Amino acid sequence: MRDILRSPTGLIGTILLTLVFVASVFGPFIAPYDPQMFHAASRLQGPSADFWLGTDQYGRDLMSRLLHGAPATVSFGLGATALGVGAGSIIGVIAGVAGGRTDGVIMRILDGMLAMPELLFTLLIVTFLGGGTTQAMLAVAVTFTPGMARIARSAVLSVRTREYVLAAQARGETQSWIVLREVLPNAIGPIIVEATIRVSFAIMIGATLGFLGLGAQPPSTEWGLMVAEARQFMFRNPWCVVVPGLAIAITAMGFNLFGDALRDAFDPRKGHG
Amino acid sequence: MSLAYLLRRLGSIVIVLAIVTVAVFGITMILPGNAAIMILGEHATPEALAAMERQLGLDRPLAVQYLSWLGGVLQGDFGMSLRLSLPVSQVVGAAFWNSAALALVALVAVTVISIPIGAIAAIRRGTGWDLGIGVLSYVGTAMPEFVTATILLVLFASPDWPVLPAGGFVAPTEDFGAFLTHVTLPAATLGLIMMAHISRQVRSEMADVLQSDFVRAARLKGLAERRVIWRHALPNSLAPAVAVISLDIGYVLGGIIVVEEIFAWPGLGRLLIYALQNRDLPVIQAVTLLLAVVYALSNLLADLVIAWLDPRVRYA
Amino acid sequence: MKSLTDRPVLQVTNYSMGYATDAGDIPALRDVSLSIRRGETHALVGESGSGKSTLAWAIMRYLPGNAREGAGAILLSGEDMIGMPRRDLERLRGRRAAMVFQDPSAALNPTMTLGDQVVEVLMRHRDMTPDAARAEAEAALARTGIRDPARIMKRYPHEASGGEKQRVVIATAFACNPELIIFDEPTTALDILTARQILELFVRLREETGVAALYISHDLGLVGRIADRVSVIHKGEIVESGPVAQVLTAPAHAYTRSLLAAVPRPANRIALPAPQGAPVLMRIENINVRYGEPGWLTRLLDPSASAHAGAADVTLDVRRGELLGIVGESGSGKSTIARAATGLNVFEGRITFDGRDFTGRAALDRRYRRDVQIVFQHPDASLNPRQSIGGILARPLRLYNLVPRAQIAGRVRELLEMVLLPPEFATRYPHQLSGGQKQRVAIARAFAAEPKLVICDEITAALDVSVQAAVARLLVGLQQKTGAACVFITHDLNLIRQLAHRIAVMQAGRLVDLFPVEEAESPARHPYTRALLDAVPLPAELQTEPQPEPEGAP
Amino acid sequence: QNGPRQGGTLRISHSTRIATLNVLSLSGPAEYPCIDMIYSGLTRIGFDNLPHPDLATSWEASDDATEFTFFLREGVTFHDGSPFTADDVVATYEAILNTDIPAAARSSLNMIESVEAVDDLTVRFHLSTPFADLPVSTAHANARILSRAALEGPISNLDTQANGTGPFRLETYDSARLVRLVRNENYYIPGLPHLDAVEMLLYPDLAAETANFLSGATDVMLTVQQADYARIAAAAGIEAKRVSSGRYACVVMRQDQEPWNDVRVRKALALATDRDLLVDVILEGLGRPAYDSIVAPELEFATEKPAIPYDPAAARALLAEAGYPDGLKVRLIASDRPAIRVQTAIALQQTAAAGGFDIEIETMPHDTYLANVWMKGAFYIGYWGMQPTVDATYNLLLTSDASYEDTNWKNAEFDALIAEGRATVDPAARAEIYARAQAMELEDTPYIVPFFEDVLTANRDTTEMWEVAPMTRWFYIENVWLDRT
Ligand SMILES: Nc1ncnc2c1ncn2[C@@H]1O[C@H](COP(=O)(O)OP(=O)(O)OP(=O)(O)O)[C@@H](O)[C@H]1O
Ligand SMILES: Nc1ncnc2c1ncn2[C@@H]1O[C@H](COP(=O)(O)OP(=O)(O)OP(=O)(O)O)[C@@H](O)[C@H]1O
Ligand SMILES: [Mg+2]
Ligand SMILES: [Mg+2]
Repeated sequence: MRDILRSPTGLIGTILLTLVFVASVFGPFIAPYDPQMFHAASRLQGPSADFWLGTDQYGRDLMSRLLHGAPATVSFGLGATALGVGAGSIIGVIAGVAGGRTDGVIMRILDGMLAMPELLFTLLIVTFLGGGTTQAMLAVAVTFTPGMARIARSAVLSVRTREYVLAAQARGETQSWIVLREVLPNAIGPIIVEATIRVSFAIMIGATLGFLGLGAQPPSTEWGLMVAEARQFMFRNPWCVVVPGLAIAITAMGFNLFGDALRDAFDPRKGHG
Repeated sequence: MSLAYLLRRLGSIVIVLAIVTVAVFGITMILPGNAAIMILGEHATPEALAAMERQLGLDRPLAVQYLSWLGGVLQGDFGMSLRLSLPVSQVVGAAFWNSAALALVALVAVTVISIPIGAIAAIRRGTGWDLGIGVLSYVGTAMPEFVTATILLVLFASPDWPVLPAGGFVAPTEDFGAFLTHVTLPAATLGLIMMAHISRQVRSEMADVLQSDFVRAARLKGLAERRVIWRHALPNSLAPAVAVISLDIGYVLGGIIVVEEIFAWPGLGRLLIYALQNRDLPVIQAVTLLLAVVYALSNLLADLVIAWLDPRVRYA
Repeated sequence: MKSLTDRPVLQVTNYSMGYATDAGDIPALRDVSLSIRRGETHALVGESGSGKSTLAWAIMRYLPGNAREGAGAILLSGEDMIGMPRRDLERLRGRRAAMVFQDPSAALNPTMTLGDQVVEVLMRHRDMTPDAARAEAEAALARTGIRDPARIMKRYPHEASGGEKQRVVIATAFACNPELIIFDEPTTALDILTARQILELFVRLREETGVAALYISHDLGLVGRIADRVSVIHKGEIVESGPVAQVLTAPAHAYTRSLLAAVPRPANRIALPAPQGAPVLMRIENINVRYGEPGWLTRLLDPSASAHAGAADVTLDVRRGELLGIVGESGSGKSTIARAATGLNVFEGRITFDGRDFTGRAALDRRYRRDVQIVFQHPDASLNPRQSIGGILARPLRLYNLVPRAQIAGRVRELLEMVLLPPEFATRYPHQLSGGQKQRVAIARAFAAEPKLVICDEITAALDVSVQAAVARLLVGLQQKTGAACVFITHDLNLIRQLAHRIAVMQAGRLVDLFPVEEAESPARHPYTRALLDAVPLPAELQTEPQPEPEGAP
Repeated sequence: QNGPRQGGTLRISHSTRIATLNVLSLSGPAEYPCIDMIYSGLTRIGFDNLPHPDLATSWEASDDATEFTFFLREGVTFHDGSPFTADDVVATYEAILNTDIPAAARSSLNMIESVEAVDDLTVRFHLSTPFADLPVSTAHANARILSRAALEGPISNLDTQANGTGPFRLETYDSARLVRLVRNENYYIPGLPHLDAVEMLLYPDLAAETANFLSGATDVMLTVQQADYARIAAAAGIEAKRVSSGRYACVVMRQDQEPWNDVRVRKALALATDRDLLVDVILEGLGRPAYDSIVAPELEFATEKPAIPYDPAAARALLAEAGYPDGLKVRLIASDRPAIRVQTAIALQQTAAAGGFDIEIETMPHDTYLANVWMKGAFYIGYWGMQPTVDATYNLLLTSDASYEDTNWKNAEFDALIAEGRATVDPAARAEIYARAQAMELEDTPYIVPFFEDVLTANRDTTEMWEVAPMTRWFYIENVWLDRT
């Protein structure tokens, strides 16, 4: 962790993430207004003393909506990633450890899934599941699975040929010891790094789905949806699209920077400069 | 690159696409709601619905629908659009070229800009240049297309001082100047993200390569710095960068869906969204298949480019 | 005043420098002085990390960003190099001073043909037209003894052998008739036979051109045969410098002496007396290992595709208490045999161990695995970085139920002591240990199982010469204590002749020779064995018998 | 002064696709102007919402309104030159009534039992029930006359080919971009149309459409969004038009399900709906508050509806009376298309909260909605276009055998009134009957209808005579001319 804080990317990433997590834990409590409340007299306003970040087309306070949307947005990213990474890692580890025919079959299927561009695949699944936050989350998780499985598999494969694993095999250790104690602890690093960076993708895809009307549904305060709803009014009050848009960007950037710093901290080459 | 390798790659593409057809057909067929409902909307009465389903061939067993569809596809016939009263191949074909025009402009612009940018960042590592480019690439990767697009629209296409059109499409064959003004914002949106990815990739590869022994050796041979960079370092950083870019192509193809929707670009992405909303199954199937083919082929192409750049993989 | 021709080509005087790191500045070179004349070869010898390469970089004026130079001067034919502007340096490098690296595969640009990499230097420094440069490059390559230089020029680095690549690098270095050439361990990455040829090439070219050469090496034995003068560097300081014969025969400094002691010499046996009439412990019979069995599609497209034989029909036995050496050039199948015998590779054939028969990998049971232990080459990779040393050593104890639970900690301590490591190391993690220490832990882990046979696959290859000797001695000591037999795989013929009772020679997956160590010089040896032995001549110049090294110094 | 000028190409922009030109089944907003230009019906609704002659020059009804005779215009030809005869009318109506063919007009014309060509220029309709409004129904946008030849060919040809008798004929059909129509030289009204051609240009993005319109790249914006209206209206050289219409979003409350089976709950929600706020926020003021009747105020026989005040206190009291003293928690479903449904739900959620309704909104894709919620759900948002008559309005939704009978509001007395209205030819008597029907509707409040939305369109001021009828089905583009110098 100290390594991470020492690099500028890590530091900025950590600061941004702290901000985002504070917003998603305390946001709903510190929001000045009910996020759904209309202030019919002050529609589409820029920032003012009453409304720090301005209001949207119904005169709802953008800051309150932003703060209320934070938990949904962040937990979407985390949830989708956790599901996708979890499933992917399990599949990848199984493929990597089993090898041979099992590996071949699993990889073929994954190739099939990877043959579709990510967003396209997500779109198909989410349309199939029928829109909505949970569905979108599942869709993103399913989309992440094959890629994660590949990464987990290659992490396992690269560890599997290390000499300490060979030594364990030569010793006659059981398969489960080898997987759980020798391979996994050393393969988990790349998986965690990848997962962190994927959170930012998940958040962006989630927001994009919200934007396309396939994710969160009104009157949700999910940020992508906020942009979509306000787009019609973007020339009358740019704040109402820029504010949630930047919030998404900042969150994604936080996870990105943090993930990169994490990767550097894990990078074995670092020590040799 | 041996013929066997190429054949094997093409073979596996075919297998993968076969999986894709089944998956796509399966998914689209179990989508809730059907095209007949979407066409008739609230004017649907049960008889009208049944009649429409019959007319559209939706009342046949799934397997029959799949096989007849697949048979058609193999002969290049994707059937009729359920919604657009046109053969799917015609609808999708037109959209494909429009998308290709957009993607091509974006790709060319991005490649021309981002490779030198990444290289400069690596060469001037740790300077303001590097920092600036780094920040740009982080911001670029963290902004979903729809946010970038919206911000660009607010900045450049506000009706009060429209610098560029807010969207729409003019065919390059019709009026090339107008095509360029129309393509600028969507291409910039797509490009910003690609640029962030590519320049970052080039930067990190280049930074590694600059540390490598053969670059040292080149310098110690007394070669001019220009030659060291362009002849020794860059070609070696491009191949791994292209490998990563080829993975990004999927991301870009996804980005096209959003960008086209926002900028009203009549390409595959827009068509897909329209088809999804209207349950126009033949169009969904064709677009998905086409995108998968494009994706697979561009990956193959990327591999060929890598082989061209890196003799080590050429004969693998 | 000396005449102009007498002026040293390279003169380094009182040069110091260091590296800035997170932990503060660390000195890398201290007050180094050195001078080389035309036609002279000056060797620089020292252990890993002593600053040899740093000095080379400093001379070439190619230092990393964190280098901090102190006082001192570096003169090339009297010209000050330190103050030289960048443009001049660029023109000087490659023309007046050139360098040859350790690893030719890394020093060549993988995306350019070998020819282009020679040609570009000629065009740059000798203002040749492409065609002239091409012709000249071909001639330069021909001078290095490459057969068919025209064809080699069209190849890419990965299409050439290590020897060919190093020849190209050397040809490039000599292409502009430089005044000075620095060789930074040019043969360490090559296998024995090729290394030998490269060394001969070096000697020939130096004589032909009369270039001044700085030859960096960690191998005193080798240096004795090629250098005129030698400087011994230790922790950035030149501790001793002088004519080679003088330094080698009458070393003045203790560090030089310890370096000399570590040079393996067959005559200086450190093995136990050969076990007389000991019974056979393990017999491997007609072992075959195949790699890369081609798939049906490949076979269809390319009927000639076939599996690669890693080991072919190898038959071999190991006696109780014996140390059997296996030698052979890289890729000859040494590791393959080790991996088959420890159940890491699928194999065909039969292994008889301690009276029991095994006919395939699946048959190897836990008892067998306990009795046969293996130690690997890379100290960094052979310990799980996430487990403590104590945990690593305790594992075999637990796995084979060797000692009651309560005594495990005590036994771990004993094991550490056995390999001459302090017991506190039990709580450390692998990255906190040096390479030699890690290798000791790996050996301790193997002996923890109380095996009957330990297979050591190049366990000293990644270590410094001095550490290498200590590890070898430790192994023999342990063998003596436990009575275990040992299979010792290595490249280093001199080392194995110090250690082994019998030597097996492998070539291209086959066992070509097997003989008791005393018969190494016998004319009955296989020609391949002969070639290997010739490639590593005895360090004959070392006439004095060095003092024996106290056990486990570094 | 200068009268209509001849010539020029009118460029109309629209933002929804012209996915088909099949008159029988199309329903897209931009498809209607196309068929209005290409085809003619027997009758056509004017800007006064009354039926006018089109291919039929006149008609007469039997006294019991079960038999109608239409006299057709002479000398009319289809665009391909073939003559128009009574036989084409028969073929068209038979197709509309054929349940094997999807036809949107069937539900408005299903009282027709048979059609008969009396001679080449006379057709007679025999009805199964009396129906005084038949000339209105024959004006149905999807009941335009096709040639028998076209109907006997493959039905799918109708999607992309068009052979009508209207003022323009189809030249180019590209569903992704452009539909181009050119002047029919043989239009039955000599001298019309004024225009040489009309281009329907698809701008799938509103911003793009607006920008192009403002810059003069198009002449007419078929539909203007409420959010853009003020800005467009203020632009120089632009005439923005606002046409009061009977289009509305409504809250559907299923009468056979708790708690909506209790009229007090429905009335409470009516009182808890701030109609003025909704008109303001959702329609940007471009509409009128409505007071829970689905009958458009423009229609003949429509009555004036009493205003319902926003009175949350009264709503609470009424809820308490109905047995919900602590308020009521309900789930309101809104399809995602068009956006106005969700907007209505969100605004309703806000205003009804004060009246004791705790509304949770569920938004869903349109097809899921159509398949699972529409006509089944207990509480959801509907959205309907204006119908041509009171009879059509009620028969679409409220009578017991209505086509889309979504509230399950059954009232035999009401049904009888509507039936009686159909059979009554005398206007005064009909007015009386329909007034009673509307009163009954208001009394029971089967729907909350918070507002009527205006139809918004705009043209450059060089475009003369561009008008949109409230129902947005009839456009009379043959009268439009361009004043470009
Ligand atoms: N860029 C650097 N930054 C910090 N320390 C460095 C750097 N380069 C080398 N060092 C340190 O300087 C010392 C001398 O390194 P150098 O590479 O010269 O050793 P060497 O004698 O060539 O060793 P070897 O035989 O392993 O090649 C070592 O301790 C090394 O860790
Ligand atoms: N996993 C593998 N797959 C395919 N070929 C292999 C594999 N491992 C080894 N080989 C090949 O088998 C041959 C014998 O390899 P092996 O590792 O036994 O050689 P070695 O004598 O130990 O060499 P070194 O001295 O370099 O360690 C080599 O040609 C090698 O390339
Ligand atoms: Mg070195
Ligand atoms: Mg080996």
